[in-house]
Amino acid sequence: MHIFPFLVVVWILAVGLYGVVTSRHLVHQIVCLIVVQSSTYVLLLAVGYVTGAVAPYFYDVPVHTPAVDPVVQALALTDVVVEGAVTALLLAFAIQAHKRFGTLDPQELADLKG
Amino acid sequence: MTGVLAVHTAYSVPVPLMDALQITVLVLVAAGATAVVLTRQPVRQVIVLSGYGLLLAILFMTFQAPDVTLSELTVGAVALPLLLLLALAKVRKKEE
Amino acid sequence: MTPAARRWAFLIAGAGLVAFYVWGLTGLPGFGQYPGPYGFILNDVAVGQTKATAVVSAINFEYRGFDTVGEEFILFVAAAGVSTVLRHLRGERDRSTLDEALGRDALPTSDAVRMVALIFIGPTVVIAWYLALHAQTSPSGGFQGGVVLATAFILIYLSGQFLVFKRVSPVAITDAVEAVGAGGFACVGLSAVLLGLPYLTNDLSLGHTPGAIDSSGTIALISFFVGLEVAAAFVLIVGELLEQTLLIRQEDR
Amino acid sequence: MDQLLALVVVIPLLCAAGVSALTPVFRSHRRALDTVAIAAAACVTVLLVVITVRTAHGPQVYWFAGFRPRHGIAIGIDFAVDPLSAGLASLAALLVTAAMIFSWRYFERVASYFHAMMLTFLAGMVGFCLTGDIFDLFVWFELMGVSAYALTAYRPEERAPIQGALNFAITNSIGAYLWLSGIGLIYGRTGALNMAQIGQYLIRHRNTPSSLVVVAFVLILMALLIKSAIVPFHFWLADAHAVAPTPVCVLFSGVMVELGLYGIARIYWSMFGAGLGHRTVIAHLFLVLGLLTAVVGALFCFRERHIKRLLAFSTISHAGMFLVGLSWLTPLGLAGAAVYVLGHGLVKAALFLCVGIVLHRLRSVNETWLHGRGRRLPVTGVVFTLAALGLADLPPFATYLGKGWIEDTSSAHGMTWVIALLVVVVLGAVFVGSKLWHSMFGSDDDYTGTGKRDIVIQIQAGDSTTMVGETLHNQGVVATVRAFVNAAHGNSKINSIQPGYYRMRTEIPAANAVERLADPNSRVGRLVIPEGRQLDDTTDMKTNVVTPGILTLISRSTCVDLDGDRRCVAADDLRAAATNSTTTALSVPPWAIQPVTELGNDHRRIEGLIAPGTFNVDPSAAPQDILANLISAGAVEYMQSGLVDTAQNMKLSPYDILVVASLVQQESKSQDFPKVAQVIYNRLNAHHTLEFDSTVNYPLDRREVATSDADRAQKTAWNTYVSQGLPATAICSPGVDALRAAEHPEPGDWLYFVTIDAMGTTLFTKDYKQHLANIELAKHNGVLDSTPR
Repeated sequence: MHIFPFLVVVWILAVGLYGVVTSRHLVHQIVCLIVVQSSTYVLLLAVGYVTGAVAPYFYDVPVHTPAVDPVVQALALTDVVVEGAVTALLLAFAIQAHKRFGTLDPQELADLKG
Repeated sequence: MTGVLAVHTAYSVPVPLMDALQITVLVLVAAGATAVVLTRQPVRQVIVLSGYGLLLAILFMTFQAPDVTLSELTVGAVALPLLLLLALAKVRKKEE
Repeated sequence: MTPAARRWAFLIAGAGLVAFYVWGLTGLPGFGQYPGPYGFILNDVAVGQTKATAVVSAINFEYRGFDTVGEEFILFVAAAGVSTVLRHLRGERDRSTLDEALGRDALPTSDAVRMVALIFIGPTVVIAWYLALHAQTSPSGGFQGGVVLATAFILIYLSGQFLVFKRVSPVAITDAVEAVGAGGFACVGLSAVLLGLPYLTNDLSLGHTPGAIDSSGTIALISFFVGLEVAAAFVLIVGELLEQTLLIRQEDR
Repeated sequence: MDQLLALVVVIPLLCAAGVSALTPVFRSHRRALDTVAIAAAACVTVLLVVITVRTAHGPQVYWFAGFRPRHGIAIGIDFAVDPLSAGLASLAALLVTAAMIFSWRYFERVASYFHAMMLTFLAGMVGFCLTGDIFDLFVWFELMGVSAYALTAYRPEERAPIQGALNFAITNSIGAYLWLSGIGLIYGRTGALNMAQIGQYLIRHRNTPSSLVVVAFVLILMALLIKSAIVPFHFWLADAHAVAPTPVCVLFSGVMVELGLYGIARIYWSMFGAGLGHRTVIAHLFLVLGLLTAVVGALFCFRERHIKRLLAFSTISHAGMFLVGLSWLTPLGLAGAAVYVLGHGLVKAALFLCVGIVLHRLRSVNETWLHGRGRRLPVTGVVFTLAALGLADLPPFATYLGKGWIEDTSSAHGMTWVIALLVVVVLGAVFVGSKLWHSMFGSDDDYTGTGKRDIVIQIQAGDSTTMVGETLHNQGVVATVRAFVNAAHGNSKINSIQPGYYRMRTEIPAANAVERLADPNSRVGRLVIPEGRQLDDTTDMKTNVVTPGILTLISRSTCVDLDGDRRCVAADDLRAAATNSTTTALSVPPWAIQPVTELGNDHRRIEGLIAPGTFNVDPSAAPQDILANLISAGAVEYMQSGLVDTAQNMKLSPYDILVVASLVQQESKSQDFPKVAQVIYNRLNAHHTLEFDSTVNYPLDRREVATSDADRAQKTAWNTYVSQGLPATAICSPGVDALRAAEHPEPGDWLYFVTIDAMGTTLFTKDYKQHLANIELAKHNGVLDSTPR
């Protein structure tokens, strides 16, 4: 349990990058990019975790109860928004690319760009 | 009453049990990521992605991050797949 | 490079990256051993300083509120970018004139789906605002609320079909709401500057009881604006994509 | 505490939100929009210059929301500003102001989104320069990035920008995620996000595992190297920079790339410098990467013909030089690089703007265009010359000063060979300058010879000569847009070019390209469908003349001869697509779906759905798409003629009217269409069989022939002797007149008609006896070639 969550982080990152590099379909590539980004949430939340601690909400627990790190959670939240924004923009590009080039294969796109 | 979405229940779960839960979900998440990447058929991939989002949400819950869980559910498991499906619908309409 | 060569090049480079990354991760304290101090200090002082019981919201909207300003504008500019990229092009024509003439707008939806969607619109809006307005007390906030609110509009699409969706969320108004959301947040921060305080200083009454609905000053207000911004941006993006999917087609003549 | 520090980010953000909220107002007041944006950018520039001057007395720190550090631990976000960061931010703001002023004339029409995106881009750059927090740095990095992706694709109607933006966005996003991983690592150990505090931590905790620090540093470094297009991460830059609108290029080359390098300096000096160690390794890494980039960029310059790509590669080359300056990790090297960046930013901006002015003038004055135009823009010429000299690092420009410092630092380190390499880069820059001068103010840059290979290009409706030139240039047909426009102005035929598809040849002289466009033989994909044609070929039984059917016409129109290889879409493939594709795939209009489906797998089910007229068919499209496009064009045609509404009034389906029109078309001459239509409706109402020979001949692919009794007894889906009512489908593509007649028949009670003379006089009657008399008359005149009713 010591390092296992971090190994999962590396695995997700590596698998996602593999997908991005080998993808033959833009939408598939964008989804792989989402996977790459998801590794960062897992990393952030894993480094801020404290064994046996509560979530950082002090409504029905007293203020000095040991709680996990709230900062990484705030960072991960920001990260999720960024992910949504970038994905939307990339999808718009993909739709437009399909209209202009008639294909979604990244390699064909590179050949066709003219 | 902390509102409908407060998630403090994990507090009372004994540590070793928590460990076991986290390990299980972590393994599932790793497998989920692999499945997303290896699903090459785009529409099917979006559905797998939605499932992966759900797994991540559960993982974040075990990491005591209910706020991120909620975001991941709304964005990762619902909103993003919706956007992806719309884009695919547009692209497929022309391909047929 | 051929796909096979790419794959091999990646596998070699990737293996190197993985080994390198794992080597770095071995320098972390073990899982569950977060050493602090940043988060621990905030856990200790945030409730007292801001009267918000949800420390994550206090960080997002106050301690690190400036990050969130940037984040809102990332969403803002992404929505603007989607509109720009997908705007009508030469040679494209709206299908809606044809479809309206035929008494059919876009894809028909089954009655069952319509009923369910219709029933869910109300509760969705309520939940959305509940989430957006309880940032300071529970694991929620403008961001989650905003996305859920946008879902309500998608339900309108499912129940009343696309042209109704366009009617209740015309681009100009959605744009304006989005700008008010993002700009409103920036203005709340600016109000502190006008009072001679640093930007984003919480200059409203904090209330006395942590966790009460009127506690925590600007946090709730900012959360409201974030909710507006996120919902509008998302409606705008979904609207553009729907329009692409349902209305625009290419003309060959 | 200096409130100006918050304002320089908040002002552009608020203005961006403002112009977006007031889009409808600004739509009619374009100049007000420009003014607001320019004023905002100029205001930020002034404020930043003031800040820069103030930092001369020492760095300034601004804590947002007033959260000062507690016991040396930051709990909020700060702006930590020194002369370098403030100076660079000023440069960014200055260039944005210049770009906005330039856009005043550059875009003829521009939505307010452009201004909003430029302003958020500015805010992103300023925030990136000033912040003292590693995650905040990431946020502004992303805002800068997302604005830049959107701006790159600002002209989505062209192909290259989309491809460039995609490449740019995906590469930079991966960089951003690596960065975030680096933040995760460093935060997991130090528990801090404030860069100065992390630096302190690393100094105080010498036992921090070096693996973690090294990996975090490298991950963040990679993101910044991608942003600054350092080899091997340079490939995205030329694509993106070459295709973005000129005002945006100014920012990309002038400051965004340099911000990446600034980021490296910032994270090195504020966070890792002291704690990381490995000083010589890092210095050598930077040196090697920098030199490699400088040389690779210069080499690409020699190869490149596209003006903006040329400038982009020159930027890559210079980015390498800046990295060389950084690589000494000393204040003098850094100062040299900073001055160099400032000089380069201004020079490159001037060059891009000159190129933009020339391209712009070309576009707007091409009606009165004359040779020697370069000489007609004397100011541009002078500025351009000066800027090109500056790019070559000649005195008295700041680039000279900056490079001099870098060289001094290098010789101080005993590596004079570095200077030799830098000389190569200077030579490269001189080459860039002369080449630019040559192509913009010198003689035409044009291909010679007979070209390489045949391709098909598309001219869109409404394309100006320049846009045609751009299409040709993008497809590699002509060497420069200008050469084409030049040649076009010497050839009046250019005005007669129609939208459609043309067979062209790559790498041919521009004059040749104009000739080819004007030559009707180059036109491909042009399809003319006459009225009254049916899908299949028909044979006149008397003369044995074969009339080509619509499918054959389509097939012929798709034939293209590419390098001696003749390719066509076969009529049989079209027939197969018509038989087997789904109604959705064929874009069958909803009112025709039922009859089309009922006929089953017979290609004739789409008869009549393709309207007569002139079309452009993409020769490379799939058979099914060709049909779908024609059918949907037909549906629009029919819709516009009011078919659907009329049908509703007549209580008929639109499809029935179409069928009636096709019968009218085949049975009579146009002056009698309205009467014949009325006869059909009358017979239908009286439950008479229609008894039209055309419906017997239709499935037999014959025409103009008296049918035999055997044929008439044959039951087919169309034969109106055997079955009551209308045939299963239309029997041809009816013309506008026939359709109008079917929609608006001439009132009357006739049930019979017969043509009685060679002039086409047709007599209509309700009375069968009268009809028989009319037939006799026709026989007498010898015009009866088909049994009348």
